[in-house]
Amino acid sequence: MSVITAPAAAPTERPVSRLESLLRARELGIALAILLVFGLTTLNNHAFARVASIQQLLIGAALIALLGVGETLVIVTRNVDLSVGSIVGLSAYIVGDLFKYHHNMPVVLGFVVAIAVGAAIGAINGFVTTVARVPSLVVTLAMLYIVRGVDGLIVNGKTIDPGSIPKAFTAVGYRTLFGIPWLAIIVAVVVATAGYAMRSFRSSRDLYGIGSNPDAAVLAGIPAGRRVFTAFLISGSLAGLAGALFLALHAQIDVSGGTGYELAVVAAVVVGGVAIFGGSGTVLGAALGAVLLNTINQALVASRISAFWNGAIAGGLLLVAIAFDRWLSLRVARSLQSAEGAHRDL
Amino acid sequence: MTDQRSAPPVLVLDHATKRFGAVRALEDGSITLYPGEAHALLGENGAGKSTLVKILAGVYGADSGELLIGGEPVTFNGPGASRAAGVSIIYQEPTLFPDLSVAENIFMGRQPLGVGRRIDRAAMNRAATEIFARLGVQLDPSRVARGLSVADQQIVEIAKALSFNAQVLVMDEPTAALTTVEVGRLFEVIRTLRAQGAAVLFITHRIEEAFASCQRVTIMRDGSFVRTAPIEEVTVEDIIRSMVGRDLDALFPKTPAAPGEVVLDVEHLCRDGVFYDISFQVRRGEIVALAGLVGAGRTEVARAVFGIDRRTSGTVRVRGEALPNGKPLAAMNAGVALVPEDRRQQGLVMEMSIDQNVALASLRRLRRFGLIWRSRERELATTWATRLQLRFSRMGNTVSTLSGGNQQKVVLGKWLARNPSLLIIDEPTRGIDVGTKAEVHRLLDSLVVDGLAVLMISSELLEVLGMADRVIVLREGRIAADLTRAEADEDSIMRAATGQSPAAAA
Amino acid sequence: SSSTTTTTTSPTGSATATSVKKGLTVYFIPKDTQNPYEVIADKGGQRALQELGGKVVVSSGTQDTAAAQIPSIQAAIQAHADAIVIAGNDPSALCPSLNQAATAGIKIVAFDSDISCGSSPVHLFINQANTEQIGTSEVDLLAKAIGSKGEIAILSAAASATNQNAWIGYMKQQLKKYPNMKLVSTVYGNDDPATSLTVLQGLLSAYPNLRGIISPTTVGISTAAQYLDTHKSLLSTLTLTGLGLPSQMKSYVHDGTVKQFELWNPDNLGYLAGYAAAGLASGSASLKADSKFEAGKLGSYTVLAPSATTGPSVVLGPPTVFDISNIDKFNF
Amino acid sequence: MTSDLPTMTPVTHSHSVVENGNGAPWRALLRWESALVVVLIGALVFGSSESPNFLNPTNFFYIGMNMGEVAIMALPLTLVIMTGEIDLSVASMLGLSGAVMGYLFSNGWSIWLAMAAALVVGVLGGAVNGLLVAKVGLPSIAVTIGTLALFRGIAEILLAPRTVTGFPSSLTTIGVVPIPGTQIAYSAAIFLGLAVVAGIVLHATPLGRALVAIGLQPEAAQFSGIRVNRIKIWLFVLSGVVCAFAGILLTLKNASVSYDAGTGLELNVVAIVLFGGVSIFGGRGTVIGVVLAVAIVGALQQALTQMNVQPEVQNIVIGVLLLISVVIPNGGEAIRRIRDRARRHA
Ligand SMILES: Nc1ncnc2c1ncn2[C@@H]1O[C@H](COP(=O)(O)OP(=O)(O)OP(=O)(O)O)[C@@H](O)[C@H]1O
Ligand SMILES: Nc1ncnc2c1ncn2[C@@H]1O[C@H](COP(=O)(O)OP(=O)(O)OP(=O)(O)O)[C@@H](O)[C@H]1O
Ligand SMILES: [Mg+2]
Ligand SMILES: [Mg+2]
Repeated sequence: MSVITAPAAAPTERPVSRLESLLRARELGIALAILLVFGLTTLNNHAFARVASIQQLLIGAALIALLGVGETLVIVTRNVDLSVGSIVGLSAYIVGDLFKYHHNMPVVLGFVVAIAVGAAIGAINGFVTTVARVPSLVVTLAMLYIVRGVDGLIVNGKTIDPGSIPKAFTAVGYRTLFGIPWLAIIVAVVVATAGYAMRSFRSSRDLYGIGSNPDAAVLAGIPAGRRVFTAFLISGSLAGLAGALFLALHAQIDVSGGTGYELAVVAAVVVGGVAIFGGSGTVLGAALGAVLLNTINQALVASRISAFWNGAIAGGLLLVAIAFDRWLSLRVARSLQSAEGAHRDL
Repeated sequence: MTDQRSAPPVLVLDHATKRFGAVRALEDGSITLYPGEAHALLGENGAGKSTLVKILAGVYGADSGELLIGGEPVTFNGPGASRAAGVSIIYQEPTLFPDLSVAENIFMGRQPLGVGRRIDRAAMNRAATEIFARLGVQLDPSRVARGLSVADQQIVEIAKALSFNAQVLVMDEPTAALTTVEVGRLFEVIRTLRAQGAAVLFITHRIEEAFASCQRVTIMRDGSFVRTAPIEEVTVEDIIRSMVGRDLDALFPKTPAAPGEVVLDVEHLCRDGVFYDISFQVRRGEIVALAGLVGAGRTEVARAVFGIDRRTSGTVRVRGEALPNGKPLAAMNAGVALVPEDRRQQGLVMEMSIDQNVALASLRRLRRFGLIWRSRERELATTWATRLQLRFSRMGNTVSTLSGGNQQKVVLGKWLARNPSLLIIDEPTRGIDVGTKAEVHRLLDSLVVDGLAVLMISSELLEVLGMADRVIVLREGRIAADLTRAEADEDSIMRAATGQSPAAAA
Repeated sequence: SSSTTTTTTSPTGSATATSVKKGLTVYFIPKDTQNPYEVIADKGGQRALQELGGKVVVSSGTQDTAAAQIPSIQAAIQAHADAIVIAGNDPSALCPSLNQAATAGIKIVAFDSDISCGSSPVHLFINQANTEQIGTSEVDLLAKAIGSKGEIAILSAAASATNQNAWIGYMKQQLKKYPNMKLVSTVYGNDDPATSLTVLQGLLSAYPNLRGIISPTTVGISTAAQYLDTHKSLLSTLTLTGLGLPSQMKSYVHDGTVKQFELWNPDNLGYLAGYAAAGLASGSASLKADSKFEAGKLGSYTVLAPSATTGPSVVLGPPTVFDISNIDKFNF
Repeated sequence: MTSDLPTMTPVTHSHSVVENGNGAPWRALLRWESALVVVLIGALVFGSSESPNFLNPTNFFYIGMNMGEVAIMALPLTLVIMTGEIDLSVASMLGLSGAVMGYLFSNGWSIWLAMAAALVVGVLGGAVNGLLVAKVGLPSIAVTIGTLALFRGIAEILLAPRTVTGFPSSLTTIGVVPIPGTQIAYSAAIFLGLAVVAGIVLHATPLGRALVAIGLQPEAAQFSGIRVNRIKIWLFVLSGVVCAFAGILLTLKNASVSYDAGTGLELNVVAIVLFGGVSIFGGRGTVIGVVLAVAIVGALQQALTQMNVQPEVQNIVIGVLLLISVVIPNGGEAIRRIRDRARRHA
């Protein structure tokens, strides 16, 4: 034979230690960062650790975390959904408007309508992206303009007042169960369900495959179009749900609902360790990313830092968080490689 | 077809054609596969082999022609349909998901399910381990595919194809990146599959592999079927003549070297964790080969010399001038050219046109008044396309439309256009047909005669022995031997590479 | 379009409504087209011009930025409008464009949020209420509710909002009269419910002993009210007041979450601005101090002399304090 | 293959190379830029038919004046996107530059020094982006979402809640008057000048070719001796300094500055670049396309405002145009694919 032969050594795989696999879970880094911010702020201001404050941390992060779930599904497939903020605004207003004129409408119907509105827009996003095979960033940026425009035409300067919205609906925004806000429970259920599904089902693993190597996904017979469409559909639906929760939480809605959420969600997802170019990341990470960013925001106010410093510090911390995560994953990658190297040198 | 078999053919492709715009990739694609046979498909680069494979795979629909499976005419509307019909494919280019685990790569879309239709990871990893055991390799099924060596990637591809238990298994150059032992094991697996009644279509540029593993051989030229014959009835020379349409001269046209002054002088080069204390020289008019096992660090030495990777210590001098650390541009300006190992990732910008790729390393030279002139770019590219006998339809087409061998020629042209004094060439003929291979060797030889210094990295021992004036053997990142052409033979290189004999390491 | 109508002056010295030209075109340029408060004001303006036989064109952008208002000013110039009524998103950034409008003969009126352009273009500011009065009355309202002592905070709109900052300035001045009340923090919710909620929650974490919050912006006060409404335990220690729309605050006043807050009638504000613009365009009103003009159902108004911070201005009237006794009487 | 051997001696007979004339000239008509020209003509015809003042020269001055800063920021962003990166901090850098200029000017610095300092801040801010992307290896979308918050935050610290005015009128007038004897706004002239430079650099110099190569395949670019990281760093610096320059222009045009000048413009700038046919994945696009996109958006906005069309509708129009801009070039391909599939099914 003309090819240089390797000695027929039978190297044994070094088992990956539990600590290592724990470290490899990027969620841990974010969880640590949350605890760090929380701890430092509490040292500064003991009130930060009160039950009420913690409830506020959860409520404040809930909507972005919820949107982060859908965004993760989309980003994992190497796409992005910038229309989520506008969907929140539109669906919240439509539901509010319905309640205004049909005050006795069942609360559940409010949620159904919101989700339907979101699903419809998500379907358009998914359809255009997959059928015309165009970059989703452009499609959803265009949708952002269009949906905001439509929202503006519908709202036309009006505000839905708190009095128009049934108490049974707003209760979802503030009630607690054993001290845990309903809002946080709803989002936690969505995160847990999505997290479980993303690990355990073939169709959701397809999403990772599509984002990891789109060409290979086609060759592997994955119905890439259908999967990406579904990801957008879910992202839109969750954004619709978030719209209903927005209305429940704030008990009022005008044209500004959800403005700027798109970048906040992408920031949370990226901080949460979801690779912006697809293929890897978890919904839990994204949700934790949202909690981290919200904790930072509230910690700044709670630390009695002048309001004018909030933006700069939040931006700086976001950069630090991204860099820290990168450093951590590099370290893990290196430890992985040296383990590998050891076995190759045998 | 001379075969008299009792069983009917499992797959027949008859007079398939495929055009891409004006490119006729396949003129007459015809092949017949019987159960229980291994069938070699041979042909030059660009002969249309991969196109034929992709028609079998359902990736492309044929423009005309007929495909029969089990005697029934079929049309595939996608890769899934082909697979459902019992055809399993190993593509020429790796199709792995870098972010997913090795096991998941193998079972993507068909992961074993447990309770509640959820994926049973343990079962999946077990199944993957079983396949690896059949192939006789050790690979952690739960590690991510990112960072796997080319060889390991190829192993995963093979494992994936095997996992289908298909009745037709098509392998497009599966051995290009494998070691002999791995190739041997693959042949054993093919034998087992045949015994189970599967048909295997095997594409390779190493003709001896066809003889080692196949019963019949089909030869293609210029997109057309040439002939099918039982392997016993043909010789290597027959095959080459059918492929190339003429006789080939001596395989390794080596002109005795007359080494001149030192061009490359590497001293105590070190990159922590990769290689240590590497010192050697390459002179004008000689070819120095870096040999060693896969993973010995040859590519890394080349990368560090060229400045892609930073070195930890040591010096690199080209014609007496020390090269700065980690600056490829400085190396290029000093007259160094690097034809990298992975042409699709590193050698070429796949979505750029042929002429722009040829010109990419020479843009500063093409400048007039600070601007690039398209006409000069075309001229340069045309010159080199002619000299390297490139097969293409239009200069403005992207290089991704070229066959593998022709892509390699574009990389060569891109670097030779700079008129370098030192050419570092990593795996010069990987995936290249015999005809082109001989041409590349001849080209290298003539360049060296004209005074070029060449540092060649090759995993093909025959190539090393045939072409090199000196052979430096690396083992685990250190120089294990520095052999002259006279000293170098299969035995001495292998001993040094594997560290079996202390004498060889001296 | 210079005025050819000679103004007949009534015995009181003010121009009569009959002296206003018919067929005037007035561009109303609100901060953005969706600001609920200004949508009401624009309607008032439309009514005024209807009464006067002219028409109103409402034009602005979707974002409350100066850049989004400039094309509307340009459109007014191109359409040869007679007057512009503008709520400035920025005190100065609009001046160059408004100057061009003034040069083209268009009269300029500012309302809600004033512009400050130095000597040109000259314009009339319709002040919803005396700026100082708003600042001081807010503090007084809160002081009465919390017994003039304890920590208080302000939840404002954007840090760059001119009117908010002017009011906050007077609030700080007025607080000097209450030595036991301490302003511990001013936070900015950017008139966005979500941001307002976040900074409010941070505020409550940072200052557990907070006794009062002033939110001189409709979005801020309703967000805070909703939070208090859903966290009733806070009500025993915390009082909320500020500027709010009665329609938004009605339910909170009824259930006791908010006792008192202030505002003026935005519809009247737009109505007055419409009359002022039409008057200026017809020459029946002027920028001279102490000159008077009629504003339909609102009666007669007197132009105030320029002060150090504002040019010629007219004050709509004192703000209305809303509480359980009167909240149901208002429909804006 | 023929048997004559390749040698080092130059071969002049280039006729053996098959060059078949498939490059039908009508293909050029299908290019995205050609479509943009058609849309531009359509916009102008539409504008003049709906509004008698539209073809008034003053209007062209207005369009130039209104689009100036966004258009100028679009140019470096085009180059950044060509390399496959993105800079979302452009509008914040514009705001920060204005804030620095205003802060220093109000503290007694000469206007020229204050403007120079603003440019220096642009260089520094761009360098922060560039180093984090190229040296630390963080994804640019994440980094620049971070600096979006950071730069705006610093501007807030410097200036909020003040508005600085009183800039010398000799300078501020250039923002609001045309170049004498013409109806061309200064900022429009600057934009066109910069566009010519950017076009030549991108399409006809080694550097431009390098940008394309980086955008298509960074590793291959590196192996060709292109200094990928260095080029990226300098591109971000360029983006920073040009945006700072736009910030100066905006400050002069407004004759005032507050910390939130230009908030939210980043998505407008991105939308224009994408509408101009630049691929978000890098490697594809032209400066001409971006110039045309600026002209179309400017003309349409002006026409719609003059017709007193609600601004919400304008948003919808921009969104729809953006969608069309990606769907049309891919539409033919999509139809071909669908037909192909139907044929294979048949
Ligand atoms: N997508 C495509 N577009 C245009 N031309 C193509 C395309 N795919 C293949 N070709 C052309 O078709 C011909 C056959 O290519 P193919 O890849 O089948 O060759 P091959 O026999 O597999 O060569 P190799 O041994 O180098 O892999 C080549 O000339 C190639 O340039
Ligand atoms: N520890 C490792 N983990 C992952 N990949 C590795 C490791 N070591 C080497 N590789 C990969 O294996 C391939 C070959 O390794 P290397 O370049 O060091 O050796 P080489 O002697 O040049 O081998 P060859 O050129 O035959 O592949 C490279 O692509 C390299 O990235
Ligand atoms: Mg091939
Ligand atoms: Mg190698």
